[in-house]
Amino acid sequence: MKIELRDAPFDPLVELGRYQNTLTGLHGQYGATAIFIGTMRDFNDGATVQEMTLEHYPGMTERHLQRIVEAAAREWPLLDALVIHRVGALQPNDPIVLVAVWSAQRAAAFAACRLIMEELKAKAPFWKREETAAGPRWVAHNTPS
Amino acid sequence: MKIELRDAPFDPLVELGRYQNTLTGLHGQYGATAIFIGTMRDFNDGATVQEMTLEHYPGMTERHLQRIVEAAAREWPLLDALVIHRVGALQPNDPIVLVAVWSAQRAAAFAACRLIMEELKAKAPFWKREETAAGPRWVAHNTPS
Amino acid sequence: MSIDIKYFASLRDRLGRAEDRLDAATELTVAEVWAALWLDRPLPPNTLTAVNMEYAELTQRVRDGDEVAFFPPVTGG
Amino acid sequence: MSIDIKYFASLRDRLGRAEDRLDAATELTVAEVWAALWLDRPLPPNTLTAVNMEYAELTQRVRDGDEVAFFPPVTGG
Repeated sequence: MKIELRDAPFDPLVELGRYQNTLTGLHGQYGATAIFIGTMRDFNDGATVQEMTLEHYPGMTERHLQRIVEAAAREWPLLDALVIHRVGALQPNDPIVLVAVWSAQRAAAFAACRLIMEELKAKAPFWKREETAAGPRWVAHNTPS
Repeated sequence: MKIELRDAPFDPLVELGRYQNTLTGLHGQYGATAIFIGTMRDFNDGATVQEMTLEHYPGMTERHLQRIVEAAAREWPLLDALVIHRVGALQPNDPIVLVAVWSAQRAAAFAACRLIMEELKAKAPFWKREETAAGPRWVAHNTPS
Repeated sequence: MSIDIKYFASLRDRLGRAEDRLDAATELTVAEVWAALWLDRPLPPNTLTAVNMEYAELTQRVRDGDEVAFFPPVTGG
Repeated sequence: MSIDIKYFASLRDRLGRAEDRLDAATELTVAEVWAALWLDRPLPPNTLTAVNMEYAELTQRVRDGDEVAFFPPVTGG
């Protein structure tokens, strides 16, 4: 299980491959890997977004990400999980977040991946500031899903 | 949108990266990529599985995979989708299936990825034969999820 | 009227062949295609049927040149 | 009693600072910490509060050395 904040661009597929390569002890055990990648769009809420800054609360953010993943692992039989989240300045098409979970069964993998993303959006202390043609603005709230 | 059958091992992350590299026209549009990878386990239904053979119905399988992805794209606002499914002889830890969908929104991406997997499991004509210590056996049915 | 028949997976193994061809004088349903080939051997429970690569009911009518398939529940993914 | 206070994101921008320190003679709740610092300026609606990096209610008591944070709804992911 790994939770990481990154202050520079990362390639989710490279990270995923690298992490999965360390899971040799689980070979043959996981039948299902569910993955979500959040990527920066160049539009939001009716405006073109040129750049975005992701602020966080050092210490609290990591603690809550950890707790969210642990809660998912209590609810579903997970074999492993990986969460990477960007902070700092992002450009459109930059990955924001990667969530991956490994399980024997697809139902657990899908549900846990979804739960981690929803909890992360609802509770992990991150804040987005967008640069638009009309100047900077803070994103007021996440859309519930 | 791409649907493919493969008769040799494939690396889902490499395929995913390669396909996403062709989606430059969608840069900045997709905020959510939901991915599922099904991998061969070395156990099933109480027995150790040494090898597996995936049979399909050439023509019908491709047609139904195509239809399943199109149905998901009618139900949810998808920007693109990729489905790769193995046929032939597999070893434990070999990828069986990759489903990836790109959307502006995470709810659509998660739901479409899930829907495609469930429909694929329920309707796409594939059949698994497992090699166990007690000899070969056909998997009788997929677990509903 | 000539009909191509295909069997897959465990059903093919049980029947001992993958294909059949049926020449029929009259129009048949999917169920009648099975009966014409296998006489009093009943269609195994849960067997799925397709006509021209589309899932079909046992009551569906089969036409000249159609491909009829019989197979067990699918187990992909 | 000394309390560290942190502000984040739009709230920090609006207040014009990221941190405060409060020396209090008596035990305070989170709401009283805000009131002690900002007098009659009400806590903006929807503001979230944390004590020592755990989400906290406005009625939670703050102890010597605690870190209290005020911030807007989170928007990560």
